Amino acid sequence: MASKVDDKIMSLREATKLVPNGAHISLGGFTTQRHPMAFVYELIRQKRRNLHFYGHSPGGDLDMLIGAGCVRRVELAYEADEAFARIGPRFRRAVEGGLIEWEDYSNFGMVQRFAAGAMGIPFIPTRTMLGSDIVKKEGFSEKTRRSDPKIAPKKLATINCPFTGDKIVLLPAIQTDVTIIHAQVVDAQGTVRIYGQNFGDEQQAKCAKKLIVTCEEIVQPEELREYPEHNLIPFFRVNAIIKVPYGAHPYACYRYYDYDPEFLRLYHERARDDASFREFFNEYIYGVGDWEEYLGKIGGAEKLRKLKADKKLGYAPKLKRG
Amino acid sequence: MASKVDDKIMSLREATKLVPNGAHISLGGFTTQRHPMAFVYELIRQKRRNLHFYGHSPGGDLDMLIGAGCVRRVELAYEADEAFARIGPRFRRAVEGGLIEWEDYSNFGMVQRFAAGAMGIPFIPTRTMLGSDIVKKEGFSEKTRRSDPKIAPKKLATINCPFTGDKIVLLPAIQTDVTIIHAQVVDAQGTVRIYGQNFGDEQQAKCAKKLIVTCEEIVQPEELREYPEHNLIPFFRVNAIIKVPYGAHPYACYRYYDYDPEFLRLYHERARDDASFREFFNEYIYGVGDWEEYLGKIGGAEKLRKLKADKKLGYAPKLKRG
Amino acid sequence: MEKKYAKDYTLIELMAVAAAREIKDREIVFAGTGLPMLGAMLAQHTHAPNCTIVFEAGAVDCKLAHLPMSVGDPRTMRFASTATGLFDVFSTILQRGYIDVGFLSGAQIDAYGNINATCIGDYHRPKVRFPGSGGSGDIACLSKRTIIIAVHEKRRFPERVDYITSPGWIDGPEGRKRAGLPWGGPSAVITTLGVLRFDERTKRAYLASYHPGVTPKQVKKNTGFKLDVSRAKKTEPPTEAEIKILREKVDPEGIFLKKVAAEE
Amino acid sequence: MEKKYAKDYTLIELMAVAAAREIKDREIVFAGTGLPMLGAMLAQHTHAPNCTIVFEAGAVDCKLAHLPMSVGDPRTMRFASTATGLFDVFSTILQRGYIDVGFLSGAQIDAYGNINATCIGDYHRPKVRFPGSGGSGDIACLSKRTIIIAVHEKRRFPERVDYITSPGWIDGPEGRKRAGLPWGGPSAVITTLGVLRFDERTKRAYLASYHPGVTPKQVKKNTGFKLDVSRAKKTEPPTEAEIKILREKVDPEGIFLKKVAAEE
Repeated sequence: MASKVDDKIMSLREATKLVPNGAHISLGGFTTQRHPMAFVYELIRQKRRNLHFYGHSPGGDLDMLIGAGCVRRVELAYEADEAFARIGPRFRRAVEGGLIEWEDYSNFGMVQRFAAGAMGIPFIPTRTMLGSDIVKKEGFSEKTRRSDPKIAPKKLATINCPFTGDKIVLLPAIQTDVTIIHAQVVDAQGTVRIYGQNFGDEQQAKCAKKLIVTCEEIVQPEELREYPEHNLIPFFRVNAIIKVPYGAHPYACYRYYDYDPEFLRLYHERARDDASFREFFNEYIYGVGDWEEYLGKIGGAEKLRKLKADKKLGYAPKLKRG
Repeated sequence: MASKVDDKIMSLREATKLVPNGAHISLGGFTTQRHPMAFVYELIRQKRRNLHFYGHSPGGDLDMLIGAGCVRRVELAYEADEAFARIGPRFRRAVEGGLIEWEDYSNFGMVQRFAAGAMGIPFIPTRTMLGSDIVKKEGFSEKTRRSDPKIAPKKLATINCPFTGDKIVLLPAIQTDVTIIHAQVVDAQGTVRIYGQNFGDEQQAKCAKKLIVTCEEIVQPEELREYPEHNLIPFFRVNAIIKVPYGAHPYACYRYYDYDPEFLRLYHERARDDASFREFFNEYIYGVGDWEEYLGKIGGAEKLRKLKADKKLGYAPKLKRG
Repeated sequence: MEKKYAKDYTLIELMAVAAAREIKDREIVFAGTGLPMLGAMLAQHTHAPNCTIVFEAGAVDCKLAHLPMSVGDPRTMRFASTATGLFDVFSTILQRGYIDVGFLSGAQIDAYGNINATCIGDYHRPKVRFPGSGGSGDIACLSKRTIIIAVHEKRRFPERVDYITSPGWIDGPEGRKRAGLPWGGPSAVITTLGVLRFDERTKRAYLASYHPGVTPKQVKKNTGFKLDVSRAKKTEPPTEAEIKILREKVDPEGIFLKKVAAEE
Repeated sequence: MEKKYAKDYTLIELMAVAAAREIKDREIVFAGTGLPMLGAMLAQHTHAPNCTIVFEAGAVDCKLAHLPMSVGDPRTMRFASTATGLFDVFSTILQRGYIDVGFLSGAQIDAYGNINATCIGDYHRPKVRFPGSGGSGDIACLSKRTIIIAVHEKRRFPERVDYITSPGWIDGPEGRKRAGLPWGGPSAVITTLGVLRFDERTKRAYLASYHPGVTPKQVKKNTGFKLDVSRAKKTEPPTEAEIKILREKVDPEGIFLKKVAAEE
C-alpha cells in the first residue's frame, strides 16, 4: 500500500524505474482512447526488454512496444486500431516471424481475468469462448509456462457447474507487477477520477501490485473528494503520479482532446515497413528529448488546438477525420 | 427487457402487483440508508405471503416484513439496525419460534451471490467464510431446496483451485424475481442515478428479473444523460418507477434527508412485544391510507424539516441523535 | 406509401441497409465500428426507432451526433443512459442475456457460420495473423442471435475455418448445445454478393438473396463450401429514403461510406 | 513530554483508547460502528494520523465531522477518497489483501479467538438467535490481523463457541492454514476487564493486561476457558489528552460514549 503522505509525483523517467526488464505489465485505455502513450514512449526510450504484456484490445501502444523490441510475451484479445488499422503491423510481423510468444483470449475473457485479479480470487467463471478454438488451443508452451511463476500454469479450465451442471470456463486471474493508466484528473495523494467510460482501467488498475497514473491535471484532494462517488481508484492504490498534458496522444482523452487521425494514419502507414518504421521511431521517439518536444513535433499549438475537446461534447466536433 | 417508450411510472399499489405471493425478492439499501420503505409498507398492506427474501444486511425493512407474516424464507448475513438495534426483534422471534426458514452467509458472501447473478454466471469463487460454520452448516433442509427450483440446490461448494491448488468456496448465484431499490433520481425511461455509496444496490438490481425503483425525484432524461458515467442502471433494466419523496423513511437518503432516530427507536421498542408491535403496525401501516398520510403521522412538516439534509454535507448535521 | 427504390447507391450502402433491416424495433443491439454502426443507426432512423445500441467499451443508448471511429470513441458518450466499461457491459448486459442482436465480422466464415479472426494456417506458426477475437468471440457466444458482415470471396468462405474465433452453429444443430452455449447462433451473413441464412434443420448456410447485378451462380462460384442457392431471391434494394438518411444523417462526414467505397 | 494519565474516564473510554493503541500509523483499518470507530478515529487524532479507515458500505478514508451510527451512515461520505459499495470494498480491498487491521465483536469468543455472532444452541433450533455474520466473518477471514471487542462474562468466553461465525485461530497454529485462509488471525481481545492476546506457539488466548481496578483473578473467574494470567500487566490507563480528544473531537454528541456508559 502507499500512503497519503508519500511523495508520489514524479517524472516519466523516474516512473519507468518501477517497470524493470521482464515485468508483467498492462496499459489502460481502449481502442482510440486514453492509452498512456507518453509513458509508452519513455519505456521505449529506456529500452525495456522482455516485458510480459496483458491487454484486452490494445492498439498502437502495444504495437509500438513490440516494434521497439520491448515485449517478449503477450496475452490479449485483439491488436489493431479499429478504423485506423485492421491489425497492428508490428504485432502481425512479430507473430508471423515468431519474434514474440502469444496467448489468445476474448475481450471479455481478458477483462474478467483482470477483474479476478482485482477481486483477489484465483479464477473467474464464464460462459464466453465455449465452442471456440480459444478454449482448445494453448499459445504458450509448457516450457514457457514453467519458466516464470507469474504465468498461469494453464490457459483455462472447463468444469461442470456444481449447482446447475452447466459447462463453465474458469479463467486464471491476472495480477500485474505494474499497471499504467492515463486519467484526466488525479490528486497528489493518488485519488483517481476518470471521465467517460473507464473501459477496463478499473480492473487493470486494481489487479496491479503497483499502479502508475499519468494524467492531464493534478488537483487538490478536496476537489475530488467533494464527490467521492465519482472517483475510480482510492489513493492508497497509487504508487506514482506523472502530470503529462496530452499524454494519451495520438489517442483521445474524453473532455480534454480528441484522437489524431492524421498521426494514427501516419503511424500505421510507416509501421508496415521495417525501414520506414525505424525512421518514424527516430523522428518521434528516440530523437525527442521530452514530451514538450514531442508535442512540438506532432504539430505544436496548432495541432493541439485542432484536437482540443468541445467542453460540452467532450471531443472535437470539427476535427477532420475522413 | 423494458423499452424507453413503455409507461413505467406507476403507483405503489400497481407496482406491488409485480411481486406475487411466493416471489423471490431483494431490497436495496444498507444499515441506516435507502431501504425502499414505502414499498415495504405497501407490500405489508397488500398482505403478500411466502416471500423468499435475499439480503446482505437488512434491518427494519425485513424485520417488518417478517413481523407482518409476509416472509417464508430468508437468505442473509445479518438482521439488525446497527446503533438502533443489535438484532431485529421480529427476526429473532421468528427464528427462535421456527416461524421462518433461514440460511446464513456473510455480507461479502451474499453480495458476491448477487454479483454472480448480475454477471450471468451460475457461481462465484471466494476465499471468505473458510474455516467458519457458515461453510459447514446448511440452514435449509433438502426438502426445502427441492421444493422450489429457484432455490440453489446446495448452499455452497468447496473446491481446490485448478490453477493454484488453493481451497476456494463457490457460492451459487442469485437472480431475484424482483428487486426493489430506492434511488434519489430516476428519469421516466428508467435511467437510475444514486448519490453516495451504492451499497449492494448495483448487484441486487442487476441480478433481478424485474426491477422496481422508488425514488425521490423523476427528472428529464437529458438531465441524467448529460453525465452518463454517473448513472448506475441503464434504462432498459427498469420495469416500474414510483415517485415517493421521503420513501426511505425512517432511513436516510444521502443528500435528501437523514435517518429518523426517534422513529427507529420507537419501532425497536415496540417490536419487542407482540401486542405493542401490532399496535405499532395498526397505527403506522394498516391504519394509514397512503404515503402522504404516513408522513403526517410520523411528525409532518416539522419532522421532515428536522431530517432534511444539508446541501453540502448530505445529512442533517444538527439532528438530535444521542 | 409506395416504396421508392434508390437508383444510385454503393455496395457499402446496400450492405448497411441490409444490416439495418435485420434489426427489429425495441431490440438491444451490440454494435461494432463500421457497417454494424451504420446499420444500427439507420435502423433507429427508420423502422426501429426504439432499438438500443450498446458499445462494449461502456456506452449504452447514446445519441450520436458524429459517427464514432471506434467503439471507445468519445463520441459514444453523448447523452448515453450509462457509460461504464467492458466488464460491466460484457457481464451484466451480454452474458446476463440482454443482447438481442450482435454484429460480427472476420477473415473467414464457414458453412456453419463459424468465424476466424485469428490466423490462417497453424495457430502456432501462422501464415497470416489477424487481430484476434476482440469482443467478437464474446458476441458470438452470448448474443441471442448474430449477423455476420463479410467480403464474399472463395478463400474467405471455406467449408471449415482454420480457427474458430467466434463460434457459429459449430458443426450443426446440436453444436452450440454440446459446447455448453446457453443460447444464440448466427441468423444471417450479409456479404458483398448477397445474404446467406442458415437452414433450420441442418444449420448450414444457404443463399437467401443475391444483390442486384449479381447472379446466384456467381455467389456459388465465390463460395468455398457447397452452397444451396435454390431458395435465393434478389436482395431488396435500398430505398431512396434509406440512402438519404445514410448519407445525410448517419455518416455525413463520409467516414465509412466513402472510405470503404474507396477500398472496393 | 511526560504522559499525564487521566483520572476520570469511563470503561468505554478506556476500551476505545486500548483499541486505538492497536492501530499503527499508515495502516488501513476496517472499522465497524461503535467502539472500533471511536478507536480508529482516536488513533487518527493521536499516534496514527495517516491510518486510513475503510467502511464496508463503500466509503474509503472519509473526514468525519459527525460520528456515524452505522457503517452506511451518510456521514461517512464526507471528503472520502472513493465511495462505492460492498462488492468493491470487500473484493478489491479486503479480499485483495489491503486491510491491515479489522475490528470484530460477537456474543461469544473462545480460547482460539473464534467468534459466534449467530446463535446459542443448535443452529437449526437456536435457544438464542443473534443478528448473524454481517461483515464480521469476512473481516475475520481476510484482514491481515483482527482486534476483537467484547463484554467479559464467563458465558461469553467458553472453551469453544457454539457456532464459528468468524474464524479466529480455529483450533491452533495450523487451523487457518488447514481451512484454506491465506493470512490473518486475531491479535488481541479488548474486553471490559482486560486485554487478551494469543500465545505465539499455541494460539490460545492469555491475559496480557487487566484494566485498572480489576485483578487477574477476577478476569480468570469471568472466563469460561482456562486462562493463563501469568504474563498479565496492568492496562496502561488513558491519558488526559486521549480522553479530551475522545469527548471533544471523536464523539462530542455522546452517541456511543454516553449510550454505552448508560448501559453499563
